[in-house]
Amino acid sequence: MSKMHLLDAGIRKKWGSSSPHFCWFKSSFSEKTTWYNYCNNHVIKNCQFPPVKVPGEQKAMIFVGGVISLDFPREQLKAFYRTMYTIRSFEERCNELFLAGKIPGFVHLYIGEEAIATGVCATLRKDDFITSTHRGHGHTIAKGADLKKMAAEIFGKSTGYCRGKGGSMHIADFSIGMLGANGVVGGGYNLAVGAALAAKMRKTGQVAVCFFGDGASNRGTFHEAMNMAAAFKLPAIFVCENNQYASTTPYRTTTSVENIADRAVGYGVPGIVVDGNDVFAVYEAAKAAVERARAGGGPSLIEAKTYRIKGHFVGDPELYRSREEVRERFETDDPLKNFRKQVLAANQLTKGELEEIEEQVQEELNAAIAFAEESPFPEPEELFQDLYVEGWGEACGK
Amino acid sequence: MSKMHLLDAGIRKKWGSSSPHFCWFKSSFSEKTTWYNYCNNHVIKNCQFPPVKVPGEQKAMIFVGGVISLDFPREQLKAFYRTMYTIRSFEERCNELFLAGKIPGFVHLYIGEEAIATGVCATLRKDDFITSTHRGHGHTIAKGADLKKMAAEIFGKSTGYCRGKGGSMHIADFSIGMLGANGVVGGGYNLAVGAALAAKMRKTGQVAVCFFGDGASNRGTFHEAMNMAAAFKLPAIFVCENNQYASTTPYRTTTSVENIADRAVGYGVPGIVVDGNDVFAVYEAAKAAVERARAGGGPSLIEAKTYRIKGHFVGDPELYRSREEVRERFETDDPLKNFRKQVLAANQLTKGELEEIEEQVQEELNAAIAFAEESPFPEPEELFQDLYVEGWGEACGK
Amino acid sequence: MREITFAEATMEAMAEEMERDERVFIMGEDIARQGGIFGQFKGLPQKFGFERVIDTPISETAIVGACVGAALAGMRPVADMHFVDFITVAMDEVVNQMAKIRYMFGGQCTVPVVLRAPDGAARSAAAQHSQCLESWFVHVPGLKVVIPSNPADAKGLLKSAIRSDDPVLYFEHKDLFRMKGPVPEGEFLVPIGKAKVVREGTDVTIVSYSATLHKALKAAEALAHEGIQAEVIDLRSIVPLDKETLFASVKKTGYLVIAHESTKNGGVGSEVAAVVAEEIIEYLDGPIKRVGAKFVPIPFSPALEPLMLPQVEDIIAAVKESL
Amino acid sequence: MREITFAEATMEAMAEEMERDERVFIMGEDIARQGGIFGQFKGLPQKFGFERVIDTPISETAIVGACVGAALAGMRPVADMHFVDFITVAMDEVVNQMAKIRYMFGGQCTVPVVLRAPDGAARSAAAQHSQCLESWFVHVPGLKVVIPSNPADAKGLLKSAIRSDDPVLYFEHKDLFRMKGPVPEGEFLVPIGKAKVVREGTDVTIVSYSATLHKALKAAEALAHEGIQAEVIDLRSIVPLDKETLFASVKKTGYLVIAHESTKNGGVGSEVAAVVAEEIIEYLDGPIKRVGAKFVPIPFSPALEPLMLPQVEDIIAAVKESL
Ligand SMILES: Cc1ncc(C[n+]2csc(CCOP(=O)(O)OP(=O)(O)O)c2C)c(N)n1
Ligand SMILES: Cc1ncc(C[n+]2csc(CCOP(=O)(O)OP(=O)(O)O)c2C)c(N)n1
Ligand SMILES: [Mg+2]
Ligand SMILES: [Mg+2]
Repeated sequence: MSKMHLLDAGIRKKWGSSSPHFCWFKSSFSEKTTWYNYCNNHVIKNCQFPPVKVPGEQKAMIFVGGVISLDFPREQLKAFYRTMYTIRSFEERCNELFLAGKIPGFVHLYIGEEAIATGVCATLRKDDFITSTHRGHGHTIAKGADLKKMAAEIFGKSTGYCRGKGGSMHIADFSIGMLGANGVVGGGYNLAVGAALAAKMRKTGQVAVCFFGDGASNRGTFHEAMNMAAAFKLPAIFVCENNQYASTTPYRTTTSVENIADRAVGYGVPGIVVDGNDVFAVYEAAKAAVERARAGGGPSLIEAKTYRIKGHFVGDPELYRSREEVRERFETDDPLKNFRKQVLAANQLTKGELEEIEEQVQEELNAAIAFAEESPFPEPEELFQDLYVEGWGEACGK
Repeated sequence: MSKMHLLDAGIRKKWGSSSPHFCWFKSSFSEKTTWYNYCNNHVIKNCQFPPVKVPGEQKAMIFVGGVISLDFPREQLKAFYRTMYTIRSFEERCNELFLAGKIPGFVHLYIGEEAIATGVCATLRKDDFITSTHRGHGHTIAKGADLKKMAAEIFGKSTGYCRGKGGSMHIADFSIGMLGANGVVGGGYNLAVGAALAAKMRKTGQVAVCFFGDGASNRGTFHEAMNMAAAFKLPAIFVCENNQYASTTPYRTTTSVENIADRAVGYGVPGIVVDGNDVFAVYEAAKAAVERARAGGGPSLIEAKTYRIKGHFVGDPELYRSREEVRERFETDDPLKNFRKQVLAANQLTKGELEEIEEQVQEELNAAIAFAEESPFPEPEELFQDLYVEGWGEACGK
Repeated sequence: MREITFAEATMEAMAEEMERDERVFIMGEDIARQGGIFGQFKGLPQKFGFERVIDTPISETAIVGACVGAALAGMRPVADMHFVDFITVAMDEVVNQMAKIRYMFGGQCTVPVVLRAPDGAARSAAAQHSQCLESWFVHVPGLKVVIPSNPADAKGLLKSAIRSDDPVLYFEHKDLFRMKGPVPEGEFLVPIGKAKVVREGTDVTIVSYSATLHKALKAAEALAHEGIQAEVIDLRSIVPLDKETLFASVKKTGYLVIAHESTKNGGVGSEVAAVVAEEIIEYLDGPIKRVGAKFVPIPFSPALEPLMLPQVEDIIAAVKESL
Repeated sequence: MREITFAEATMEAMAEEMERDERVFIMGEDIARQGGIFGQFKGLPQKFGFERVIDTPISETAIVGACVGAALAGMRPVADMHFVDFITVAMDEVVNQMAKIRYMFGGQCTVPVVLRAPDGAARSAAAQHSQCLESWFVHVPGLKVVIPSNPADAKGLLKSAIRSDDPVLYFEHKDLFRMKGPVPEGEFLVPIGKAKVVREGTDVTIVSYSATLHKALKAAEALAHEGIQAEVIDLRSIVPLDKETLFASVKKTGYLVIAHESTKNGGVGSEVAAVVAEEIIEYLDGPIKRVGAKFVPIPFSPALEPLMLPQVEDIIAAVKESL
């Protein structure tokens, strides 16, 4: 119980949350998963997902990081780190390359949010679907994309995923169910609903995950998608990356609710708040929601609390927040550091193992960027390709 | 307490609601208003609006009809009846006239839902705003519109509110803050938000009420409007008329949540379920929300449970429900009958007084319809009027 | 040939394609329990179940967006827009998603979605339930746009639309649903992008489509009594435009009138006029006249509505002005 | 005259009108704390407070809808659309509410809303952040549509728009925000509906607007070297169209080319061409040529984007084809 109190205090401090919360956790270091349900100092053991209802203000639940067990196979732990580290490094390279004038367009970096895409996508099958956002590199990497094609696309080269037509904001890889980044904030919700509908109709057991931001949660499409998915019991999982800012506006200045996950109440589906900087916590939350969806239980709404470390886009003057705020967040709550600390403390992985992964990733990245730089730009005739399947640019008067 | 249990059972029977509810009520026949807050068999006296939070599943609150006191001035009681009876009779006439081929276009009748517009608008000032729906006659009458101009508009005559350009679906009266019926389901939310924003900016103390249907609650505009109103603490009141159908689809087939009012949780505002066939209950709910809004407390969401007695529009074959369902509902829960029973039982008004009102209303209606029938149609040149203030039909190539 | 209504013809097309390909389904408001507000889906759920004929929430962005998503996941969805007036609600899904996805993602996917949208003025439905909005989509690369004027084309174009791997907007005029006409049974496809000369003539070309085509034909008949032989072309597809048929006729007649129900300003008529003035102006012997709705929202009053809409007499007058 | 940027000119217009009339306010995404993504609102909240310069949620329907509602309740709101691409999200509010309310309600009210929408391609922003969509609104009775090409017009048109009792769409090209030019201080209004002859010529009329106008001027200069004197017209307003200025020029030159950045098919050029072919075709001595974006979504790659957009050479080529 004292541990619970500590956790509760921790959450309050970290997320400035003032109301009592549910929290869930797994007993540490045990073989079997034991779920506890914690609310207002009551602990209920062995509860189900979604949790049984107990007295208390049940708005949303919290999966607390830190008490989630590390009883993952070592390969899984390595995979977590590899993915998170790949995202971090890919983004750092993008940052440099953009500032060096090598990348056209806008680039929105995922630095600081790596645990979310990583934890969520680790629960997915290759043929499960995801829809992404303008800040989509992390999702794409976590779903298993080819770094070469990603880098080439971001450079606008013809060897890229979209043959250079999409760029950073429109990467997609249909072969791994990645249905596309989206330049329209909130444009992905309904695409995910449709993919989930298709999965349900075809009884494939696939699920569709929709990533979106705190700002996006105020788009009307959020509501229409949540309601339709819930009314039709579709295998969809809505994952909000609450990074505290929508471009330049701090979360609560434009968003009416303390936790985005509380909005789940309006659709009769589970709403889960999770520490988005703890890959284990994210994984467990996602796993429960994915299992529920696959079993025909319908959609869930997961809110992963995190923080956007970089500007909204590369080049953002960031007039709306202080350097200190950012520095403090990054120093005290970096998802990669969190992971390293945990696995090292628990002796699950060694420093050497982590470093080996880092080296491999760096090499892979070097190769990807070299590939992108060396690739040719699209030829002029490619302009009219890929519009219609029949390809009648002519008829429409180029 | 036993009364409470009865009420609770009554609610369950009437609205098929299966979960425990909050309910609020006023002590009967007392001078002073005493609010009770009822939840899971606990009663808390003298609570505030919105109610203090107590343990229990707090999704939404119920204002229960029947225990609301009748301690209204007699003039107010008469006004309630006059308004409800006017709406009922106006709609019956529209029904006949439409079937007789005298009214063009579509007509959506408000029969069975009269207590809602009546109870809500009775709490409003003349300069408060309302936005309405395709089913807007009741709102317009309750806000105090001129029956002659209404009837003429519905006939498409040049003496109508909109000079015949709007018809039944587009009646408006800006002189009484009635910002228009709307043919777009869910088109009114944001207009109400804007009117509320204007009121707040100008510090006029006005409020804006948005009427909408259960079907409309699934439009994305609901979400954007609720969030903006809540984030900016605007004096807006969202009144859902849950008449159990969206055209041909029964409520729960397309709507994911048991009570629309539960969606209030997603915006951090009070959500209130009220018996929409009880004008007293509606009045009290609206009054609390309006007072809150005027005092700067921000928006509320009221769900008035009711039932659509007539087809979706006049002429609807109603293939989607049984005659029996409709008959039973109308026989057991007609808001006008409910009112008559209550005031007569409590000796607040006499039968004679009610009949006098009825006669007056019928006369007024006769005059209104005669006026409409005798009025001229618009002249051809009116086609190009009212487009731009400057009126340049010419420049734009009639 | 047996005669059936336009609504039945679309039903037949739906049923045949749903039979043929189990990936085809349809969703929209009030289509299953009610059979569609114009009866155009009656009996369909009984044949294919409520899982393939889906009554949706009033959520146009979800209807269109989910159809696009389902298409990306391997289905061939048909969406019903209830009234075209509400395509405005889903405009982002149509323009920024449905139309662009294939190109933006470099041809990785196809987007076989059909969006059906009843349009047009019919008996005082007023400003928000009477519009024709097809011309906006001429301006949106990535979409195909069809708009039948009779039961046979209704069937043949709908079947082609459902089989198209590209997204198709299918506009159907409310006033046509009850029109009867001969419709081939079984397999019958009308190609997308092919106009049809529905009346041959030598003196003037009248281009039209959808319900207004019938007004054009009436005008042509009246003109014939005065010795003017009008050639009448039913565009059937707006994107792509069948310039071949159009140009052949204009080259023959030397005069061009375009008539449609949507607002004249910025209408399809503007595009047709511009294409002709750009590519074969030398064949013209007179001004290109456009007939469309007047530049106001559609008024409710039965005294005003007909004045706002283009009528047979307007087409006749336009032809005479052009000659 | 002092020179300021286009962005500063719009700022000045906003500030002057907000000063003059306390009913004027502006709302949109990232305008207050950030000062607008193109810096076009910098300093405004410091002058007028966060209550009149409002950072909104990402809720385009609420932004536009609330502005309409506020206008009905007596305010004079200005909405910022962030990027015109997202006007699709609020299309219902623009088309079915803002544009129709006054007419539909028989003139009972006015709807003094200005909707500002940055548009145009600028440095590989790709398909969903680069569009020009003004031509749709030619087809929507009830709106006025303006689209300045320089700082002075930016100020004068914005002031006129804010003072208009009718709803005005105000399109501003992203690439123009940093353009410098002379702008009169204080009271300076450019009337809505008046085009401007920005270069006189005798041989061909080039009609353009917004950023493309500058390409048209460059083309005109290049043509002058070859002895072709082009008259260049800046439309400035698209609705209403200034036919008087347009016709006067075409009557003089006998040749017409229209150039804009938006998709050629269904663009404003189609309307201009149609109007000319309808009303004064007899003055034309050659085909009407339109120059616009190619019929594809805007591609990301810097190798493709410029090919998709109309360039100076395209305008020159079109003029030569027309002559
Ligand atoms: C419909 C729409 N409105 C506005 C924008 C402009 N825009 C791009 S990103 C962004 C902020 C998004 O915030 P959030 O959803 O929290 O995602 P984050 O950037 O924080 O990951 C905005 C306003 C857009 N792309 N689409
Ligand atoms: C955006 C939009 N979609 C669809 C329609 C067609 N439509 C008109 S009324 C209606 C049902 C409305 O149901 P509800 O909101 O419950 O109101 P009620 O008719 O029950 O009063 C529908 C689907 C519309 N008018 N607008
Ligand atoms: Mg964010
Ligand atoms: Mg209803």
